[in-house]
Amino acid sequence: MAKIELSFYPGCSSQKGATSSNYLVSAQTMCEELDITLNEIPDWNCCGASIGYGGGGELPRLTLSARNIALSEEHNAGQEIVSPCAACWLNTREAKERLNEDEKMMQDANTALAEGGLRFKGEVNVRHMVEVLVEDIGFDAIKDKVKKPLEGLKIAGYVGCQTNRPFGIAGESFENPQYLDKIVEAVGADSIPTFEKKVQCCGGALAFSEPEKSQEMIHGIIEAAYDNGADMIVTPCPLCQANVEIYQDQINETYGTKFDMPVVYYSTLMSVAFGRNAQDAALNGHIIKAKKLEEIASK
Amino acid sequence: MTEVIATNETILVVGGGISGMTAALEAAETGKKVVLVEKRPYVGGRVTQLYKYFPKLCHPTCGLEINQRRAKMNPNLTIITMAEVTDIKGEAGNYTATVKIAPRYINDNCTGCGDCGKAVEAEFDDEYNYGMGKRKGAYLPHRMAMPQQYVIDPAIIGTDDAQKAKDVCKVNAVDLDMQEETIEFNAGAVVWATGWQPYDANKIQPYGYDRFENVITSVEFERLADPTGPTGGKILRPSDGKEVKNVAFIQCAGSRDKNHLLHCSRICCMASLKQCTYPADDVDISVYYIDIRAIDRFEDFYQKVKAQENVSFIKSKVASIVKGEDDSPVLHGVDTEGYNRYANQHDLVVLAVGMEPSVDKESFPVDIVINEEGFIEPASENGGIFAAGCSSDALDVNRAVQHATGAALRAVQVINRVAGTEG
Amino acid sequence: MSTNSQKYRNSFLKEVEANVEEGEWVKMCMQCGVCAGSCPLGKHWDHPPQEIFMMIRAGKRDEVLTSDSMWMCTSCYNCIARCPRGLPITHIMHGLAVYSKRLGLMPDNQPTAEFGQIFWDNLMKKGRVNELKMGLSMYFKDGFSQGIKNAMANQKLGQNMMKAKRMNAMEIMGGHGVKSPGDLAKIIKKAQEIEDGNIQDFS
Amino acid sequence: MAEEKKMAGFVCTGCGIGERLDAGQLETTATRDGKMNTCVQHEMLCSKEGVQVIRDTIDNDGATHIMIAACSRRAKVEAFHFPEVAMTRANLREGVIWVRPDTDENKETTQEMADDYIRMACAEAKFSTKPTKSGEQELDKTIMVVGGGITGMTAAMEAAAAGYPVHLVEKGGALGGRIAEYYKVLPTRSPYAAPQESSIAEMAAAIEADDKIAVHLNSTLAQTSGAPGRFSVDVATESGSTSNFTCGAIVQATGFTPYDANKLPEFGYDKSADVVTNHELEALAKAANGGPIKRPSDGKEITSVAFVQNAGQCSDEEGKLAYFSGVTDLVSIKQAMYFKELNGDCDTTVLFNNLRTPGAAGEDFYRAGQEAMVLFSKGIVSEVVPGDSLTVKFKDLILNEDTEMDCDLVVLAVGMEPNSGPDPYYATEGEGAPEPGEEANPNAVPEISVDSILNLDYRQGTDLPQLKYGFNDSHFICFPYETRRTGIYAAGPVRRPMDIQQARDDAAGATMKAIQAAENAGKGMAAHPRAGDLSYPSFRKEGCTQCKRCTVECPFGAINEDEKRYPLFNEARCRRCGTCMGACPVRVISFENYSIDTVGQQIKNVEIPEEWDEKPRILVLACENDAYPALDQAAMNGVEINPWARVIPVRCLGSVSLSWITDSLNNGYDGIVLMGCQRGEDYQCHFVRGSAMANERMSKVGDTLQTLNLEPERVVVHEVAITDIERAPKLINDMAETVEKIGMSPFKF
Repeated sequence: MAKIELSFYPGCSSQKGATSSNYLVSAQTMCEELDITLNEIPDWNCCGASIGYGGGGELPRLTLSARNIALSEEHNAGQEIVSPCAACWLNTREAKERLNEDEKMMQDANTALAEGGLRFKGEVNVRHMVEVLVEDIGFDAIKDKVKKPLEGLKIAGYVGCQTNRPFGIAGESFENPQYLDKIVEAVGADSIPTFEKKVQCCGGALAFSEPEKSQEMIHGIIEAAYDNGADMIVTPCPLCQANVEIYQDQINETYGTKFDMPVVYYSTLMSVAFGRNAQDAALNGHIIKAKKLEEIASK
Repeated sequence: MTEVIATNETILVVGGGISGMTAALEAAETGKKVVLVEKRPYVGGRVTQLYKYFPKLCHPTCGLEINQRRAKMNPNLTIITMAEVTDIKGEAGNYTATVKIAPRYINDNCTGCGDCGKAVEAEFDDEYNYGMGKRKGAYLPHRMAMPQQYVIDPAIIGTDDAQKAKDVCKVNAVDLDMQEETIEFNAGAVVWATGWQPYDANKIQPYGYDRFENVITSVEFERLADPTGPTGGKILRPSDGKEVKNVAFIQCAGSRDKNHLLHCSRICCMASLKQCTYPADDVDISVYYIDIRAIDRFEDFYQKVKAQENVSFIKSKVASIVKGEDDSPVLHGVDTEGYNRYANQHDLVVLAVGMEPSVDKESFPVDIVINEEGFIEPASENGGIFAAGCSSDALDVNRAVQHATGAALRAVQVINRVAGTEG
Repeated sequence: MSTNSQKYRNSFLKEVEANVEEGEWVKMCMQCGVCAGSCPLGKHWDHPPQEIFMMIRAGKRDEVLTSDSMWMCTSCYNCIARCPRGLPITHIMHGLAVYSKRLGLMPDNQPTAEFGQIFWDNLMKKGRVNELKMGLSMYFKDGFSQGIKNAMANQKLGQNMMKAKRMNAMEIMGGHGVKSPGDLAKIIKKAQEIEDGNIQDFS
Repeated sequence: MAEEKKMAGFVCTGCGIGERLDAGQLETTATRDGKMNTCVQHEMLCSKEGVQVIRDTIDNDGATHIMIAACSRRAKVEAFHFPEVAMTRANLREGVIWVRPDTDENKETTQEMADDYIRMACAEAKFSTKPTKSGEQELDKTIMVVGGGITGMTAAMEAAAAGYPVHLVEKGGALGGRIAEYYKVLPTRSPYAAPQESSIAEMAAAIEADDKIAVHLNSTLAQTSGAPGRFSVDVATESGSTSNFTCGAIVQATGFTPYDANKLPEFGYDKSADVVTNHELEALAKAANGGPIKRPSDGKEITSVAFVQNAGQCSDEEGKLAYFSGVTDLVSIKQAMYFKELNGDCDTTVLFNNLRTPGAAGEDFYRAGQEAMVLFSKGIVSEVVPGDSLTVKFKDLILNEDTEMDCDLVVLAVGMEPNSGPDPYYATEGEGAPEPGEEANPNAVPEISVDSILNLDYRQGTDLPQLKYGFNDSHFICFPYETRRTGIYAAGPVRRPMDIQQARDDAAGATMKAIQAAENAGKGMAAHPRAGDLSYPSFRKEGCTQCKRCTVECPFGAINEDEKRYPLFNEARCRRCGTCMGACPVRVISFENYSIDTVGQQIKNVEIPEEWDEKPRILVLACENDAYPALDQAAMNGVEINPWARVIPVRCLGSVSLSWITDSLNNGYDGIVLMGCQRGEDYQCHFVRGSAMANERMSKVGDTLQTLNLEPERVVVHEVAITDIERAPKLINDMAETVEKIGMSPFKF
């Protein structure tokens, strides 16, 4: 396998002590195993996420991402930008495309960036971590790396929104993307292709501002996972992971359910399947413990 | 070896559907020599797979019978089936066409008696019925197929089955050694009438054609309604064979959509209105539409269907389909006339799929002007090559025939110039 | 109130084109309603996107700009993925929301609008989001006593997160950030100025 | 001059015929009963060798009449192609062995069936002659085009480009028609984004420069007589002078008239000068001369326009057009774009219900309109209130509210009404026809009497028959140019509402048909659907009673009456359906290969067993276009048909002579089944009225049955479609059951 070197944009939530810090740990483990080198973009800033618009409008928001791209183009020249976070990837890629399409907007963004001595060229590719896995590594190569197949695990692949739309991964459909199922199969577990909520929105940032509305949707996602006999849910998105995992207590209170459904990252699965321990897979970072994974990891 | 006698006063018609047949027959009946090249093993094209025509609700095979009789009677017309034009060189009045002919493994001795079909055991998905139902490895594509000759599926060549077909044939019509051949001949003008194909419904992901058995396409629905179709004309659900009591039509499935076909396919509104008349009166029908494009006298038909008590119209592009109870599709969306949200369950959903021109810009055998939507433009740069029917635009049968008749004239003009009869 | 002279005229549409993100797409809607049907929070919209587009064309400026609907967008991008005319509906909704906020027409106490501002202010402080502070700001946005209530209600969640090391009480002291938040602020301030300067006056 | 008849029979034993039937006996039947001079068997008659046997018999032995007993006449047509002789076919495969079970107990009746079909085909051959040209034919390659608008101009240019001379007759003083009044036209090439200049002036110049095209301006047709290949046309000019020319075929492209908006008081057309029709807007735009379009009332520059779609169209209200005029939504988009071009900052709102902009061009142009900031609102307009500013009241269907808007100008998108002549069948089949049960009113005339356009001197009226709403469209989906006047083809909006591009394509199509009609008239060949047929109707003058039924019943108005009031067949107008033959009460009309005798003798030559044999005979007369192919397909499916049935294909049920029915009954047939195509509004009869005529005639069969003291259920008429593969055999089998119930005919001698 060819060594892959990428300009890495981890995003705020993956920082130490933040909601998806466990994602970063497992992603790094996974990359080690797959011989992917991640060169963090120096001094990166927040992408504005999906809610930044409410305070920042259009150009300031795009400029945030333009700054990250400019930094990457300057310091990690020649390397594609990769982010494990759906919102980070989407905002960065969107900014790149929007600014390239709109000359005036590009000029304005660069006028702003000039205040910090930066210049956006917008030539670099912006990719999601999963794209690298699917397009550059491939399912077969992932399969080959598996030391501890996750046999007997039934895992619902929850893709969510922003990893999937509007850009999508590797030509997959917006309505029925299958790459998570394929990863699940590659690591030796059973996928659930009939999981009908795989692209259902979890509420995203509105889980904070409109908790009832969002939790109604999250309830549906978890319920569908149970209905399909899932042992756990796997997702590629930090916000999806958090929203679907951490509100289960509150949802149980509201709906009288007894949800206790682990929600892990694909990188968690791969780290365990590649033979790494629970710590490297950051299994300790889950509120609802993925016990079956812990068992396999400890074998 | 297939022999074709053709000169630069011959008109080459590519495609033997209703447009190609029309162009070929109109020219031949005006005394011109015509060679018609058809990809399928039979002429007639897609209309042979339709149950009825709108707005008369008459049967396409009725006109097909007339056209086939015209073709059989006319010595000016040569038809080559299972053939594709791979190259065209030259200029108006002097073209050389290269035609690749696939082996039928059955020669002209065939009397259509059907013995080989009975002898062969292997079965295949029946393309005439869009894969619903099976046909034998030696088969007559459909009952009115012209030429009335069987075809042997290449997949059985080299098997015992093929030998059985050969052994049973009393008239020595089975030729298992038949090879693909490539021939060249001259033509003065070319009428391009390769028609259309139903837009690939698998690509319309929100509707789950690839995931839900009870979501079918409009062309498949024609076969279901046809007494000669796979269900004997009963409208049954693919999932469980139950009689359909509640059917939905989704308009613009793949049309008027930048994710699919940018153009309006013109025919789908009328086709769905027509299909509203297929089920019995006690079947509930919902038509989900953006605009009902009933042109000219078709308005009468629209009003007639609107007056049917079992039909309702919902101004809405359906957002998505999910699987409901009993494998019944549930349609989600918003009726935009007044903002009414719905989640409607139906026994069967019919996608009114769009018309995609069967004109492959990439592999087109000669340099002509093809527009963004894939239709051939009426450009003077095209020389002696003229589009007819749905190669030129999304057209209903009547308009396609009208257009093809005009295309025949343009070809005749070239031929007459060549023949020097214009002076 | 819109008068007859504004109804079904281009005045408001032109305003939207000039001042709203991706507003020039509004005229391209063909009222199929696929966006309205695709939105996960659809039932909570008083006016779904396609209807808002029609209202803009009908000149219903006040009704649109005082609406709560645009704030229902979760940025799921379903509408964009499905729109047959390729309208960037998510962005238009964001744009309309921000524009109504800019004009002060936004409904009071709109939670998502408030959260958006809190999020932005939070990220602008150090260039990266401080989740803890942001969460607290969100709890306390409606005053101290409501904040305590909210915090209590989410206490268990917070404890769980701390246990899982996905929330860090120390963040309150500072937390992550870019090296020079001032430089970033200068950049963004400039961007804001440019954006403000582009706004045309239609009042 | 009657040639010596030399009759040769051929019996194929292939496809199982030899196994299932006693071919030797068939041969004997052909020679002994069928009076064939020779008869041979062949194991595969359609093979090269088999065909050669027939060819040799014709070439070497001088056979003039041949009888081929093999498969259906619909099969192996190319192989059995012997135009130099009279040929008949006995259908032993689809007609006998495929519809009868292969069991010993059925062997006898199956053989009887086959023997009968041999006898029938021999009799038919004996009474047929090889069709030849009558000598009436003339080749006149000139095409007359009536109407000098875009459609007619296109037709003229297309015909000339194909090498055919043209007479172009225009009522007005200049070529160009309505388009000459238009500011711009719809785009004709992808990406269909903006209105474009029309090419009408260049076309007019090209026509004037073309020496193949003679233009007659200020001219109308005083009389058109003759037939394809020999039309004679008297042209009258405004000044009163007349001239005459001949032509081979005619294209009628007389266009349309905009709907009269005065009939729409709710939209204030009669009250405000600022409410205009879409046609008037063209003039306003043209008059603006590149500057802003101004208001008619006060000359103010227009800043806002509302387009009211479907004004007076798509309506079931009295006086409004029931149909949609095809192009009026596109036209409004085009005109809204005029304002964007000429009036700068002008608001344009299109109030529509269903926006009908079909096809690739339509959808492209709709998007282009939106790009140009034309506003579209799904709304139904109820009223336009005049005033300094016009108020348009409407229901916004999306916002679900009754609302209104103000604007400077309202454009009513009114529809197109065809410029047709009077419908020859207005009072009998058309819109003035009586309801079922009502007495026909022979004096009914169209409410709005219009001038004739063609002034045909035809027995059945002066102009093209109309389909609906005054349009001269064809009723056939597969055959859009099949009008009921051979050699005369309508094109453009007189045929169907359409836009310019469609009209131009339509002009090309109609011209193609006209050229074809002229060419084939010259060869004596029939037009569609019996294209190429050389047979033609002739009649025995001495037997004719001048009852005029043939001239009245001909669906194509082909038959005139001569000075002595005998029928004048006008062969080139005839479509060879035989309806005249079926109509003739004295049986004097016949075709060479299709006559009272060719069918009558088949009926007579069926062996009718004695009553006590308990073998009934059922005569089936099946339309060769639909019912007969349905039976063929039933045979392919192995559907059983009763062994008592004897099927005779007929050209059209309209050609069925009552004498065949009476003769059959007198000869002892036990039942008769007639199978024709659907009649009525959505008729599927390929000869338009044939099936309906037959039905009318057969309603009188009851009298005959009564006279003979026979049960009425012995004769039935059915509408059969080509898809009635199960039903058609069942109808025959039902008759067998009926006969079993009511007993055998007493008329067996």
